Amino acid sequence: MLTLPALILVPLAGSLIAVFSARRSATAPRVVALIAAVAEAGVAVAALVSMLATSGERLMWVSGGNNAVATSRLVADGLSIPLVLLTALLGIVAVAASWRITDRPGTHHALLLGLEAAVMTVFLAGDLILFYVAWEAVLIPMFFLIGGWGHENRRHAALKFFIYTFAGSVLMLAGIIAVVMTVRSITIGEIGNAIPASTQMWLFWLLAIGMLVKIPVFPLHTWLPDAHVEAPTAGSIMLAGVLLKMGGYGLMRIAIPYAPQGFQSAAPVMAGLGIASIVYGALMALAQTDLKRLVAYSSVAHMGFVVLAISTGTALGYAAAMLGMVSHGLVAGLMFLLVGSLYERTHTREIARFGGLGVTTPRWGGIFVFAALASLGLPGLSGFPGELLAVLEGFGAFGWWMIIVAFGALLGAVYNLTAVRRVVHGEPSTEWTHLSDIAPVDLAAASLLAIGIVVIGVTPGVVMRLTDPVVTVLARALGGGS
Amino acid sequence: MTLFASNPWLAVAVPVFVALVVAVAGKRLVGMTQWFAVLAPVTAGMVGIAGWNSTAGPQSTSWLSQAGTSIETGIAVDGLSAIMLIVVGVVATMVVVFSVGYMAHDESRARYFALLAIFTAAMCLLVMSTSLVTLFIGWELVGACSYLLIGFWYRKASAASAAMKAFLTTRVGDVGMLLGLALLWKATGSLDIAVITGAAPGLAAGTATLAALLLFMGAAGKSAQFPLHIWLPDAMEGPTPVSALIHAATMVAAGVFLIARMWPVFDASEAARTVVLWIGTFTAIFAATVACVQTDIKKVLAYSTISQLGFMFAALGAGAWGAAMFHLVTHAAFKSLLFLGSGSVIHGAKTQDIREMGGLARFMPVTAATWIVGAVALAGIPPLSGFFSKDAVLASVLHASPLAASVLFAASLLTAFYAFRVTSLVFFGKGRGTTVAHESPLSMTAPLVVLAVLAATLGFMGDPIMTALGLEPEILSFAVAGVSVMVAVLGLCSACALYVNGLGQASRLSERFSALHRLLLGGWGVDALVQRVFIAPVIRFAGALYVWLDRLIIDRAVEGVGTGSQFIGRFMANLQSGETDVYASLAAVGFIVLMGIVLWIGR
Amino acid sequence: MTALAQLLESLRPMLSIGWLAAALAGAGALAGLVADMFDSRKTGIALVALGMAAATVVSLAAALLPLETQISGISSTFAVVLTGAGFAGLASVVYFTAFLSCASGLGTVRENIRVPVAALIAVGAVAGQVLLGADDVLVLFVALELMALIAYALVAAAGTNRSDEAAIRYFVQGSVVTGLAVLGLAVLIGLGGGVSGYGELTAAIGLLAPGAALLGVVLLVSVLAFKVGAFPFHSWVPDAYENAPAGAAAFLSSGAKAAAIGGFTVLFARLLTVDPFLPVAAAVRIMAVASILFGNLAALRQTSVGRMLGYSGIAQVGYALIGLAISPRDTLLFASTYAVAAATAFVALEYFRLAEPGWDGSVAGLAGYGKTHRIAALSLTISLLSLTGMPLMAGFWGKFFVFYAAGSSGLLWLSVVGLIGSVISFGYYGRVIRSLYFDAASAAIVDQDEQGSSASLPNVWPSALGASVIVLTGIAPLLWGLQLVYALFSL
Amino acid sequence: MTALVLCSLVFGVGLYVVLTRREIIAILAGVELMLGSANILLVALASFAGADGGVIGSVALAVLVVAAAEAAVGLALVVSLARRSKRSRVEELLEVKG
Repeated sequence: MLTLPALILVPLAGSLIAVFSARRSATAPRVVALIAAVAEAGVAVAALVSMLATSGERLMWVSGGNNAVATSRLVADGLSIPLVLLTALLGIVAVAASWRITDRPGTHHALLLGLEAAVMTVFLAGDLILFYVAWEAVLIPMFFLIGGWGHENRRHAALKFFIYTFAGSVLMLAGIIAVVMTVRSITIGEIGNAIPASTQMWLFWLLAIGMLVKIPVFPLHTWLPDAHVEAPTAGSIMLAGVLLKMGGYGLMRIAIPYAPQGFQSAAPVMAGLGIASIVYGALMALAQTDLKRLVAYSSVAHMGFVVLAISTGTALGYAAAMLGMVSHGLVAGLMFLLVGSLYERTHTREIARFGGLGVTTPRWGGIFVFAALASLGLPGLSGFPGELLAVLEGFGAFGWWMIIVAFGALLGAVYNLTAVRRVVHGEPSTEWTHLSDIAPVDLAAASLLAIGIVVIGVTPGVVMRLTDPVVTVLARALGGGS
Repeated sequence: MTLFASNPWLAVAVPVFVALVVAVAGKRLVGMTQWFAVLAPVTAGMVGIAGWNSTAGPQSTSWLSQAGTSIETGIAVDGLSAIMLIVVGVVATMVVVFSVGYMAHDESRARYFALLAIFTAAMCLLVMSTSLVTLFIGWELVGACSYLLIGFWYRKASAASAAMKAFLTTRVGDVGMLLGLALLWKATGSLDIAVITGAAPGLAAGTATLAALLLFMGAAGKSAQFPLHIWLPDAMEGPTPVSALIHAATMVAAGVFLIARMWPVFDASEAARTVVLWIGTFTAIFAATVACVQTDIKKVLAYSTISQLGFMFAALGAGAWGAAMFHLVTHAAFKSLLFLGSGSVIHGAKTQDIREMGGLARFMPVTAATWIVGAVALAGIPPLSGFFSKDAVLASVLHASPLAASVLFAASLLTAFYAFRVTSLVFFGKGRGTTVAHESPLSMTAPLVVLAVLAATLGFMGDPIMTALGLEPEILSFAVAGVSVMVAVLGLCSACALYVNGLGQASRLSERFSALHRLLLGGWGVDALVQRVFIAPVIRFAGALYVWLDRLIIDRAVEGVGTGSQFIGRFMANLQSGETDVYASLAAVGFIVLMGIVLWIGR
Repeated sequence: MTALAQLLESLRPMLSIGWLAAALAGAGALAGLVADMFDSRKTGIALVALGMAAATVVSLAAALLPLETQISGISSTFAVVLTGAGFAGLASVVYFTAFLSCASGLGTVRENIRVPVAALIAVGAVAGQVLLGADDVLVLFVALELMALIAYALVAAAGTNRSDEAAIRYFVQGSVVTGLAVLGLAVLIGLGGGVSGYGELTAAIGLLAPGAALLGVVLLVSVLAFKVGAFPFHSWVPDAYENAPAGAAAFLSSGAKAAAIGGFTVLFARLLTVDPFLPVAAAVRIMAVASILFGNLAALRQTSVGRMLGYSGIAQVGYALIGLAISPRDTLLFASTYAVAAATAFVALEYFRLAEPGWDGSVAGLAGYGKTHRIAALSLTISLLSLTGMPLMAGFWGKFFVFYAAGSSGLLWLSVVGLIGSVISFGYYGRVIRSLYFDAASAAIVDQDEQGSSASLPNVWPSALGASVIVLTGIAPLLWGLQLVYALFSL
Repeated sequence: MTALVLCSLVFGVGLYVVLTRREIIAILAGVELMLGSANILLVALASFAGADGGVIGSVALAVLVVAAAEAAVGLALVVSLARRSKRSRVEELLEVKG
């Protein structure tokens, strides 16, 4: 299956070409990047098609070398493919969002594509070493994107982002070491010697902590608002859209399968963290005066639903987590695209300085309202199915704690609508009477995301059909199948 | 007809298509597409009529499934949904036609008609669904449409705030309903309505009560029952036809529909029914008192709607869901008539304040005549529709709880009073306004006439409705009817007596009881209380949490690890004093320490 | 005569595989010195560098040839293959760092002694090879001392007040340590019955009083700890790295240190395998933890890049010490990856020193070089990421295998300490990268840049070469299997 | 036994000098004393244990050579320091620290 290595190589090649094309002209890199991103999306669709066509549950590619133990392998199954498609889509959006970058465009787009390649590798990695390598490799381009193209406080934010998430993931590496030395295989899912239950108790947390930081859950989240606010628009889109998903993916792919008993004893705590994140993220979003910070905190709340869904350990819970992640990728991507597009024209993110943008920039306002409705989990849009399933399954697993979740869902509506109320509605502020509406490139990117949001919202079954085989297996392994 | 009977999904699909067309066609073509928009409610109505007696099975499909567990979505038309579809179809048709005139000068008309069509689709989805998931989707979507339509004139800060308030307040109920769904999912393993209602009698008492109450929470939010009613008066910031459609006839009645739909669950819990009965009863009398003093014509109608919905809930609580549905139908007719009438009045008089109106009957004869039909129907005076349905409600409540029934009689008195207070002030007496009113165009008056006919005659539809719902027809209870008519006439007469000569007497009265007046005017202070007890503290709490916990503790701790390490690092680096002799001895000391460690470990 | 024969015999492992490399290195150094006599300094340095390059290639070939028979995968336990040939890989790294160091041009060394310094580096590299191949405490001692004398000279070669001071202090401390070394030799050889080969000593130690044997061994361990710069024998490291000419520090911090680590590792693997010495291994672990914590924390607030790299070098040695008593092979692997990265970093600093005469050596002073000196800045960044242990860089594999070895031996906590140390380390490595790329150059520097742009720029290719090696060896194992890690760095 | 006493004495003197004297040159002398004492110890221990004289001889010789080389390098450094910055005492060497 050469599509799998192609998923990594296409953006990498684009990345190299983008660097060198910058010598030709300042606009060449973005064209290169767009072509690469679209080609990447094409490859991702090809992977999807070949997976559906062969009706196989997974695609696999093993790198050269005859020693099966030591080779790298790429695997794509129902957990990977939706996230791969999401990454490819957001890759295009991110390129569009950085269309008008003038500062070192070649390097910028190269880093963006490099980031895409690294994230793809995370989702496709078939062995633990490659997984970890890609997991960490993601940090490098992101660090440079935040630090090189970010806003006022980017220097601090870049370092904080790097060190904080690095701290989480080195503990994961310790966990991976513990796994490999026990099961004596680096191939993901190949568990020779079972890990003793007593080991699993701490091993699960060791593996999970890096993922929980990445997601992030309360109280490990404080790197996120800083990184999001300071990152350039494309960086924020990739950060919220795909990087956070690595955490949820890692939990389902690595932490839980390797330490199922550890997970079962940890599940209530993890669910508690998820629930706390839902409410806390929403409350924090409510308290923000900076629009981008608000969106950043809303990510904490949304990913809280994902953590809650994973904690149930059921098939529907896993599906809810996947839906939640795909949805959040689309919605947060759209939100950051909009906020970035606004910032580009106004050079401020202060909510109080806006108002009445529905009048001055009706298209932007309309899409923002749409995004806010999607973000608050309106049925018919992508956020709803994941949240619904999370609550349904969460109720089965954790009972009346879901009251708090419901309260969080309510708060979700509060902060989203407050934002609409203060930014889009009301009398237009005199400061922005001549503001131009959203740029065509951004509009096109936003439409792409909006279509995705509606499609997933109306027919979440399409995602779940992909995830069904692997989720069935994973949930059965936890005893939560059927 | 068979097309509609066998393809009920058209009721959803056609409005969605209409909405897309209207939206895509945009501002320039709205002159044409606004008429095209009528197609949406007409289809809904046709599906309802076609499905009245049809027994076509449900059309369901798997919405999502994983590892063999599947959540189905499906739609079907039965008696209950047919009634709702017809109500939605008829009222929405009238509202769309009315809006062509009413909104003629608004430049965002395309958005308006598109939203109306989407609303129709969502409402049809809500009433036709065979699964609680689909129902909930429709439920939330009508809420979203309501949000967007209340905030249609979003430049107005009050409209924007009202929209948000409406959405959030109903969302409080919705999250309760979501929990109800979760509970039922856990208890029955399905969200299919037929499965749940089938399993309802076998549910544990506690589960049934909790499930019923949680569903009622959703219903109370949508149907503006105390204490979740606070959004409805504010919702009058939206265009008046919207109020007629969404906030009088259809969406707010969805709560009643939900309980009727899930009746077996409520049937399984006596406790839940009692709660519904008393919340409904209290809401009926409470909202009626408030309606008596409002000066904004739409606010009066809003509180009136809350009160009438309270009547319906009381009937539900009393176990007579048929009566509740009957009242829902008649109420939809006469209340949408009154709302559209008020729209016509506002259109003509350019104000909403009834103190600035007066004597409008002379300038707006059609509006006045149809309004009076609506008011009489609302007051419950025979032979207009309100009399029959209210009689059914009162009879059933009397049967369940005489105390509640007596409260409802008092509410009926107040209903007649405020209905004719408004009628007197607006249409009779001397003109107090500044502008010269004029009658509205045909596209506005024609719907009024149609609705007036319905409001007058629907009372005789009681038996067919009951039959369609699969219930025994009600027999008119003369004792109840007698008392009911008596209190209605009493209310009517006192209102006319008090207001026929303008505001003089009434203002003297309100000065004498100024405290009470202020209390009533402010809706018994519920709004302020909610603001002070729930909303403001949450926002303050969020702000404090951000400053103290997020920034000062968590983030400071994170940064503290960094600065702390740097501090330690500085200290450690300062150990490098640069003294050569110290360095030299450090080598020897290091050896001694190492030797000590080795000996200590090896001891 | 028997003694001499014995001595030669003990040198045999080295001679058997490495004589050619050493001879080539020596020949290069000699040729360079001859050229220097004719005042052609550039040729002289080029000749020395050429000798280093040849030695690198030869020892790499020696390392790679028996590849097929000596690999073992990750899933089996990491076997120890400690023949003389096993060190050819690390020896090639030592030569490679010496090559980078000479190839940088040594522009920060006073011009008249540039070629002799290069020759010293070459001799140092040979001494490093001897250190690695040593199978005898006396050989170890002589090689260490030779390396030390060269190191003192290299530190002083900058010819500044500060470098004099650093060199003197290093020297005084080193002399005390030499005293310790001789004491250790006296105890072991004297009491052990006059044998000095590792094999014979191991046998003889069994006959010694345990206390005396421990004393001798701990003395030797202290000496080696000083040579590699582990806490608490570290005080010379920051002074020396900061004040030596950056080009010379490139070898001092990498090849010299890697060789010392190699010697240390061999000593442990050959000599300390018997039970009574288990406490020594435990003590080394404590030293490892202390070095990691001290080095990383003390580096956090350094303003000078060289000094920061010095402290970070202390921490890096800590990682090596983790593996020391557990898995010699992984320790050597780590030493190799560390050496390449450290050499690359200092070579890049050497470039900045020459290209930007106004640079004060501070982290903040690097601001804006990411734009003006793209290749050197990128090389420095890559080397720092490698030192952090980021994947895609060689340094990741070094740390990963050491930590894995610790974990497999039931010392996962030690790995966790090391990993946390790596996180802290980005606090200072990251600051350098931040300066390079995220900070705007100050006006003064921009001015100088404009002035200096006409002058010919120093060599940037050595740092680029080092960085390429780091990245290629960092990525290749992902494509062609993890055994390649060993193939590339040690055998 | 006498050799051990002698060795300890010389070593003690050397250590004392290194730790107390402030002139760099004197410290160097102290270090040389320590090295010498270690050499004495080597020879003494060897004879005590009845070791092979050949190896001991070559070891002692090697140590002497190393000590000589070290003294040469040390003196060179001291001279260089004195020439360049006119410093000869340890308390003058406090520029590099932290």
